[in-house]
Amino acid sequence: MIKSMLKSSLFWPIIVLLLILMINLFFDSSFFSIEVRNGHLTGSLIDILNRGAPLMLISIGMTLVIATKGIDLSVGTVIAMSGAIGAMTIASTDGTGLGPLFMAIGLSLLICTLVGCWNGLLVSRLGVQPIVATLILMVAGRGVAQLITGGQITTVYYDPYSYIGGGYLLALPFSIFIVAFVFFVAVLLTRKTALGLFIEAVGSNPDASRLAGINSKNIMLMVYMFSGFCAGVGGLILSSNVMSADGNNAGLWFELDAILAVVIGGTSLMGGRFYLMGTVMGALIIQSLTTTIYSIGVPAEINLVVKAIVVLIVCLLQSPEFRRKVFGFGKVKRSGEQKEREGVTLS
Amino acid sequence: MKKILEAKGLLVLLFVLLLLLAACGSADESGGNDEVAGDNTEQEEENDAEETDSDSGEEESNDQSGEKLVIGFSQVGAESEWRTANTKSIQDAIKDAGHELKFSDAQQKQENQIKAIRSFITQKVDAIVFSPVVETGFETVLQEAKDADIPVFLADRSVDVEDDSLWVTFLGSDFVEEGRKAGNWLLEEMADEEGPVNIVELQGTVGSAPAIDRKEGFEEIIGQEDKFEITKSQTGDFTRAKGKEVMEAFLKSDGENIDVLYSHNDDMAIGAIQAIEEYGLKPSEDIKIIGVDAVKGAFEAMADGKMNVTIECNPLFGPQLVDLIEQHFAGEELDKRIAVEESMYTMDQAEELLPTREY
Amino acid sequence: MINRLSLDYKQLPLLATISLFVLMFSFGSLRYTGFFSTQVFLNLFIDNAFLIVIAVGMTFVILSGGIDLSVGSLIALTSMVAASLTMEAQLSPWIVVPISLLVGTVFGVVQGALIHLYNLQPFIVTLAGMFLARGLSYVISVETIAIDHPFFSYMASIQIPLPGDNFISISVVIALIVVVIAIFIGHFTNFGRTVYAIGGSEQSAMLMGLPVGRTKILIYTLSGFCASLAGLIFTFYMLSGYGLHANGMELDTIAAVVIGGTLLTGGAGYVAGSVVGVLILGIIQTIIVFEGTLSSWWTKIAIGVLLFLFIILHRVIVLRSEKKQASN
Amino acid sequence: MPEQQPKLVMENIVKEFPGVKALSNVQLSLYPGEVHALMGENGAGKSTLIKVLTGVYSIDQGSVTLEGKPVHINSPLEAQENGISTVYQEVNLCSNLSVTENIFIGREIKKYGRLAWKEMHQHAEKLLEKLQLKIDVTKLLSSYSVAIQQMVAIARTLNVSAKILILDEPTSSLDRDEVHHLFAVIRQLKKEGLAIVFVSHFLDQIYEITDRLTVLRNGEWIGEYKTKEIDRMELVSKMIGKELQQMDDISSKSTVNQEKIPASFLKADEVGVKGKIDPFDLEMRKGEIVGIAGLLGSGRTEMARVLFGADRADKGKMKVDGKEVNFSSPRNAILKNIGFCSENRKSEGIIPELTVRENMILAIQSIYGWFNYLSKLKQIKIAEEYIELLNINPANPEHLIKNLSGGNQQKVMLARWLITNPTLLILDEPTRGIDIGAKTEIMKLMTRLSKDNKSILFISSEIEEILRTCNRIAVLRNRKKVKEFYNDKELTQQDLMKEMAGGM
Repeated sequence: MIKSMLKSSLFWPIIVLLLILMINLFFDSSFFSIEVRNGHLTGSLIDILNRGAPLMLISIGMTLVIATKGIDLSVGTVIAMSGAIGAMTIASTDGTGLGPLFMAIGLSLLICTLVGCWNGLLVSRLGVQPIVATLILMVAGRGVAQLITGGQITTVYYDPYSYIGGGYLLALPFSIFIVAFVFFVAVLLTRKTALGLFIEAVGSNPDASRLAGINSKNIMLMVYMFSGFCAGVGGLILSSNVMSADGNNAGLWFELDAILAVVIGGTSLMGGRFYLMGTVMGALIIQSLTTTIYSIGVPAEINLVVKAIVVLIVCLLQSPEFRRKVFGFGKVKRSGEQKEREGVTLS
Repeated sequence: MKKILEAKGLLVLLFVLLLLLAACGSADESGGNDEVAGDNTEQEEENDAEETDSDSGEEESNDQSGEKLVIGFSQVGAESEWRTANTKSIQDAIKDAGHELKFSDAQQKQENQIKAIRSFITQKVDAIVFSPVVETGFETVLQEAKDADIPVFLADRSVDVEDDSLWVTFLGSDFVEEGRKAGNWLLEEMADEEGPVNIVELQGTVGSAPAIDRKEGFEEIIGQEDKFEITKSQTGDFTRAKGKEVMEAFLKSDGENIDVLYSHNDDMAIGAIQAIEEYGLKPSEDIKIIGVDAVKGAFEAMADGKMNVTIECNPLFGPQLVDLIEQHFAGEELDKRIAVEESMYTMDQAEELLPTREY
Repeated sequence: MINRLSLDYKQLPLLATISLFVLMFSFGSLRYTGFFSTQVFLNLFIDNAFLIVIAVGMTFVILSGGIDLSVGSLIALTSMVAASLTMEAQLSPWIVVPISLLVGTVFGVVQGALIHLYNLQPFIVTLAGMFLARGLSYVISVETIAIDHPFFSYMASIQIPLPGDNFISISVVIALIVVVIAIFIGHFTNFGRTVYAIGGSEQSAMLMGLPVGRTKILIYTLSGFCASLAGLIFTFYMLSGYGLHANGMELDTIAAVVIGGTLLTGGAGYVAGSVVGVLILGIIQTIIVFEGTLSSWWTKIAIGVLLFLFIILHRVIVLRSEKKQASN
Repeated sequence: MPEQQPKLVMENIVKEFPGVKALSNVQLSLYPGEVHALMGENGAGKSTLIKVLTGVYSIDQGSVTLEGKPVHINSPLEAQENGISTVYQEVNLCSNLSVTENIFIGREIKKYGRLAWKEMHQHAEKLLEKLQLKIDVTKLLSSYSVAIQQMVAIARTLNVSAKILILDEPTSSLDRDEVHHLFAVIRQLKKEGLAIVFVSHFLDQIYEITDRLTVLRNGEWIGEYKTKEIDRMELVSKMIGKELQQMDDISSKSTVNQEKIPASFLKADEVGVKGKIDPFDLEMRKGEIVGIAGLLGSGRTEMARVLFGADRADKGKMKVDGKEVNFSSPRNAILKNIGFCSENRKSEGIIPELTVRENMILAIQSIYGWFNYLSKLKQIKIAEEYIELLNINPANPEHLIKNLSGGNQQKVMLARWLITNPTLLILDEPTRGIDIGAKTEIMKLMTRLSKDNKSILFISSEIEEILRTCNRIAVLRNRKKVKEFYNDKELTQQDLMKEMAGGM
């Protein structure tokens, strides 16, 4: 029983998450309490879920990309573009009724999916390495976002827009429902259809997958589009949250956080097996870490040091070699042998 | 033979790429025009500037007459509303005065700025205007400019260089003073309060000059009275989203005890206001809110009664700057430090001033 | 015996990169007055000496199939260490310089060891390294520390005159020496060849009895050392230590290496290519400054478009050579 | 020979992997100047034993004595330092380096502290000349064929002062002449006093070159024999663990009634790909097995790939069931009931990270599409059925395929296609590198499929296999189809070989 728990890819992420929450509890005894205020449930835990929503969304998209042995560096700028498009669409309408809301959502999600499509085309059709292909948009996309907003922080004066990131449904923040919905759809698509199998096959051996009749190009195209879509939703939440669009700063460094979340969740950057639940855990770890740093008053200048250390600890805990050496589970085997056995060719 | 053919193919490919490059070069330009075209009248002037660009050989001979100057302007970046307003003000002022502008955006990187200045020197511009990303590290390149006899004007931010002959004058805001103003306002506002007054602070980007100076000036003033205490201080990176997120965390940990919010810029304050409202408190009443910059958003917030005061940090000093440059070329002596005219706006003034704010 | 003049397909990306640099330089020369001068060309080296040095280190990492995201932050950390030791601890440069160089080297050793011993992914380890190095420089001080020391001022201001009223800085000399040494290491030592072998197939390299683990640790050590050295050059260039120095420079470096024709999958590429890659990034910036009217976002879009064109060009070359090889 | 002191003695070697005992109590002794064969089916533990000997795996129990001294070999490097060199089954060189580099890397020639390229190139040329190979050694390894790469791998080991040379299936991708060269070299090395371990599935070669042999089965040591003293049938029965009669079950000649011409399924008319295979005609009829005979590089794999749509034909027309088709991807072909088992199992066959079950159902699932997902229960049922049918070991559908032996992986690949029930199954070297038992099973399976009115295209290096199973045989040479035979009583190996070699 314990052994199978230890083997589960979720074990270490959950332990670390609990640890971080416990540290909070130590500093603030009311940390776990959830109360009703203005008819909304509030509390630190709800807050972490709410604030972590964009990161969770983007990480879910990133998980599938990484499962195909890819990487999407452009999500940060897609967030900025999505917010910019949303805000500018609303700014260009009269701002009455719900029409502008749906137009803004529709337009920015469409364009973000198209951006993902562009990444996917470069990777799948032209065979450009993912890291390079998405680097292009990582650089250019922020320029486009700034171009859309004219370099200004555009404020939105249209109340329905705030519902996306700031609204409440059934006493819970609406963004949590968005994440739950996207997560549910992703799980349904990958585990109840053959899509997950195809993604894992393509990520593990693209040539063999093609010869087995999988349209690996379309699979790759699709995951990048999905990643673009997720980043678009995340961008809308972020932008709606502050009722403005900021082409310069929105989503800065989100790509790195998202990749971290995926890796902490147990999905390997080498592609193949992926774990959506693990990714959500990873995103929550990162978010609760950030919240912890703010609320227990860690000095601003050592934020990054704390983050680096936690990341290293999580990754080391997930490394079988490290666990064997430190905790003595199983026999000590040399890393070379491990690699050989797993047939990993790091190229 | 086959090899030669291969090489030929490659050449053709390169040629096509060159064409593409040229095409995208011009595309960028026209794009640049489009962008300005949005702002009504400037388009023609922009075009003028470019026409003269193509035959600038003739122009250069006129330089010394003081008629038309080529001015290189290296801006920090486009990191905030304030900054873009500042960029536009300086660009417009230079063009309106009929001078030619060479603009370069350092994207918050000092190395880019040094490269740009060095490039201005090789282009032999008549004057260099720049807003340093950081205060230090410009000796070498400023010395090069001095050797090339190009006068340097500092805008908005100063440099920390001992030899003040390296630049003509520094025109800009005094961040420490802004911090002091914020402190003084609070001192007055809270004069009757018993205390203790708990203050939370939203810092700017860690290490940036405004963040350091505004903190310093503010602390200098409130340090005069014991009842003030800064209970929490955290960076919000000058952005709304971070401002809101950090404020939420502050409220969570000791929401009921916060009396004052001091934010290093208005954007973070606006984000924080949203957090306060969502938490169920009334901004400006339960928690006093002090911002810096005086951007339009702050006026809107003040007009709605959600923010108490904003300290102006005026970005629209383009015309003042161009005047100074022209004075310099006319042979006048300039002070080493010239302050931009700035004031402080409170809630009461907000409604009437709101329509007049340009940024 | 061997036809040295024949175009080997593995060298085509490099040749293309060089030709593109020449083309862009001619493009600039035709378009802008004052562009066509030796000093403009030399300025590319003066302004990018630090980038050349880190690109050299990064080339080895990428050749081995890895990646090092920590280099930008390491520059900041090195500059901070150098500045605080010089200004606050009042140490002599003879002590400051070796200590500064040691900072990155130690960082590299640790990163390499983590990657090798615990089989962690380089992307993640160096990402944590990136956070850590920048965090540590904030811990030293959040403010910039200006350096006012004769040695640093001398290194910053000395100009080595070249014929025709031109000059280069001492940093350029250091960078060029690094490049020469790196080319030697890459092609004339067994370490260099092992790097290529690991990039080609790590498993094969191991079965061939090559010291894979040691080499991997050494690669990251080398990259860390280069980052430190670049940090020192950067300190000469800026005369200050600052936690925000070189923010995001790791991406510039990776872009330069990729434009220089090194494959991110490892195993193919040249140090010399990366140098040209750096020069191309430099010349894009120079052209944009000479153009003088482009807003910051157009700069970003232009760099993105150029990156795209380079990548397409490389793909075309690779596809053609694959076809050619298949038809042989 | 046995009176000499043995060079190497391995005693009671035990090696366990999670859930699998790969080696239990295995012995091996090597004497200088002998060629020692390691025999056994796939999964018998040969590869594991070799990897233990070369330091890739560590041993759990047992001892290794090298020239009388106990040693612990912990890495390939240490193995090489102890004079143990290996040429692996799948070429394990770096294709992005030059030929010279591949030969010298790890022990480069240096001069004044730098690598002496000129000397190395010259030396490399000399070494390859020994193998009767004259190539440009400065070119990248990837620009040469697999056969030449294999030779380079051998040349690499010749460069070391090796005491023990391990050749793990060196001949599986070499043609007859190259094998000849190799054997000449082996004999020469033997004279120089080397102990050579030789692994091969070709019995002829075993009898031709080896002095003694050790037989393993399921990780256990069966015995050590002098090659001359054990006859083939006995050897085979030791390897597969039972008296062998199945071999004869396969009809020696075609079973299809040739009086009635069966219905045509696929017809290729002047189909070709530039630079890969010249335009060819080929007709595949239902219930027929068509063999393709040709040397490596003759275009046989290319022919298979174009029929399957893996490479796109740029010339000619193809018809399936009378309707014209244009395959732009394997998917098109699969949807037309064609299956293809690649010769390149590692890179084009298995999906290493997935389980045996997932690997098996991949092709059928891709036909069904995403939404029509087979329930896990069904998947397991299918997987278990084929595991039993093909005798796959270990018989656990949830085992990761990368942990299976090569032969078992091959069986999983076969299962993947059998599940789709294809009308035309293209098998590219399905029997390469697998043991006799499995070979026999595969050939029996082919016969059964043809009786089921399926059509099979069978590519093999072993002419004997082709002759035994096929109705028709196409011969390829220099990327060109040169001749097509009906496999009647008169056709002999000589006839085919004449065409394959050409110009005789």
